[in-house]
Amino acid sequence: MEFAFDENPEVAAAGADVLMLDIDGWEGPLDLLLALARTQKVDLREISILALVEQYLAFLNDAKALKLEIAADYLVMAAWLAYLKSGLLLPRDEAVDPSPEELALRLQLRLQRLNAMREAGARLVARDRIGRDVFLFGAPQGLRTVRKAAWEADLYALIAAYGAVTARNRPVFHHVARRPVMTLEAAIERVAAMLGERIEWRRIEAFLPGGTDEAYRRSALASSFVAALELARQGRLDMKQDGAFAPLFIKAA
Amino acid sequence: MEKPDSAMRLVEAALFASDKPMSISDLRAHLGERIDVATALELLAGDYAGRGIELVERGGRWHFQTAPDLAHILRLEREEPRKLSRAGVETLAIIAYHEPVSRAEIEAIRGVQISKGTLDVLMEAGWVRPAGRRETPGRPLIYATTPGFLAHFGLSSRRDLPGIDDLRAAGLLDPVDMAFDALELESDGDNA
Amino acid sequence: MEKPDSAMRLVEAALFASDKPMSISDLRAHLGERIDVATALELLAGDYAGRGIELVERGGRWHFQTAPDLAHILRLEREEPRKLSRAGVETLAIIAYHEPVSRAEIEAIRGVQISKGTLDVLMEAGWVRPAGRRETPGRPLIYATTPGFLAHFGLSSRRDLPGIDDLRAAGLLDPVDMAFDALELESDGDNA
Repeated sequence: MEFAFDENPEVAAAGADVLMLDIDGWEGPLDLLLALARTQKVDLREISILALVEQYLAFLNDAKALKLEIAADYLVMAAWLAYLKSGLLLPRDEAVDPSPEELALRLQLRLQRLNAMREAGARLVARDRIGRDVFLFGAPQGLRTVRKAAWEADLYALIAAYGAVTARNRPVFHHVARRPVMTLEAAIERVAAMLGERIEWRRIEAFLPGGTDEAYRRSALASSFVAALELARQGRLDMKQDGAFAPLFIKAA
Repeated sequence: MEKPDSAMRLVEAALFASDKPMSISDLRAHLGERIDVATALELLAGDYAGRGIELVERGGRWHFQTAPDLAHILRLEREEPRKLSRAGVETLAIIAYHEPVSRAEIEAIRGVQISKGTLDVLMEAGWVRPAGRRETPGRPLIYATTPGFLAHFGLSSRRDLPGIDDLRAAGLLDPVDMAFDALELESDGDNA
Repeated sequence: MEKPDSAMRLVEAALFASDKPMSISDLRAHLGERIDVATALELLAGDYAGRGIELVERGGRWHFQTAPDLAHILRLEREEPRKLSRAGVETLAIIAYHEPVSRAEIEAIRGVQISKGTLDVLMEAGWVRPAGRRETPGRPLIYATTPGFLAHFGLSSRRDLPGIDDLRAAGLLDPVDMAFDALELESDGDNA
């Protein structure tokens, strides 16, 4: 494909052969080389690398004559190009790798690529651009999505929460239920009265009150036993038991 | 759509691009004196009648705007379900059981302070409303539930709320892990 | 103008009201899933063809804009909305035609280092964005263009980039090494 070469402003200003000597006008040696290549007015694939090298070196020479400060990378490029030129002119040395032809071709490829992008950029910025060629609606009201929280809670959560609050903060009362017991005093009185003047042995259970309340019976048994011990201490009754856990007998002393 | 003539196209584009309404003389100054702006405006207004956007005139100035019946699409409200925090649920429950109740009373019942956001959320949800002031020193604001509260929770009246005895029977007054709960409550009270 | 159906009116109004281009899914999210957005867009684009404003698609997003042929009348001053330096233009072109591309790759094509600020300007304009890292040694950041780039330069997609097919066919988007190897192969083939 052919690329139409834009008139490079720097080159155009200085005419076809004489380049304006302004290093700052070029962004580095490659940029300058591309400008020089374009003065050959041929497809970049057809450019003469030798002519390009001549032009570049002549350009730097002129710049030097005008005592311009020349940036180091321009001089590095000049040295490299001088080397390339000598390689292209001298008989081919097979030992040298890469070959001067390869280097020249690579330079040419680089210039083609830079040129392609330069032209693509120019075509890009020349398109119908928003705010310059085409315009958007001047007064958009804007679309807004207002996110509103839809709060969720269910009745169970509500009731359970109230229960939790109530349980947490309700004053706590400790009720101790009254349990049926026979006090020691009652037991002493009862055992003493029932014992009377009996002189035959009787099991202690015979002294307990009737009724079906097991808890009360156990309490009465415990109290009556202690009462019996107390009455025995006072010498008012005698106790006997044949062995551990055997029935306990009492009688009046 | 019919093909508009060039005056119409220019007026259409100029009004569209302008960030403020334009009068006939604005348009003429912009587009040139030879353009029949008035006729173009009239034709355009006819073209756009009934569309999603309309060309309207206000006080001698013309502009495009979205059709008034579509105004609702400009501001779309989207509901996002969000779970009420535990502090929120408790506060709501206390208000429901004790209404009308002041903030200080809620805190006394809860045993934990409530953050400002908690009541705001309940009001935003439409479940709680300020219900006047208590005629006590400081005249604190008191809160009550709304009909929306009853509707949301499927209650026909507040009397439908289970009483303390019902709660006890349901085991909801059992002081399970009370210390742990209290800790949790305080921390989520901050986020309510 | 024919009377548009309600889907068309909604899409038309939404695109007018929106302050940025909208994709089909943006429109659907805003207008509801039941609206046939794609058909409405197609019909609207047809309605507006040839008018002073037109409906265009840029990178999957739609917006209304003034017709390009009216540019000379609408623009009051010919100044570019964002005056790009030559380096900026070239860098933008390289990113657009080669994306995704690393800074080193841009520098290799341009033959100079990218000065600080060149990429910043392009990113600030909303035309270029970092697009991850290349999984090569050093994991360099790579850059790509944005939907905003397509919209600004009036491109429906990157395939619309001026001359991109020709450039690709000519191998001018391939790295120098690759192009060189291809040439070597070609000449080897000739000799064989």
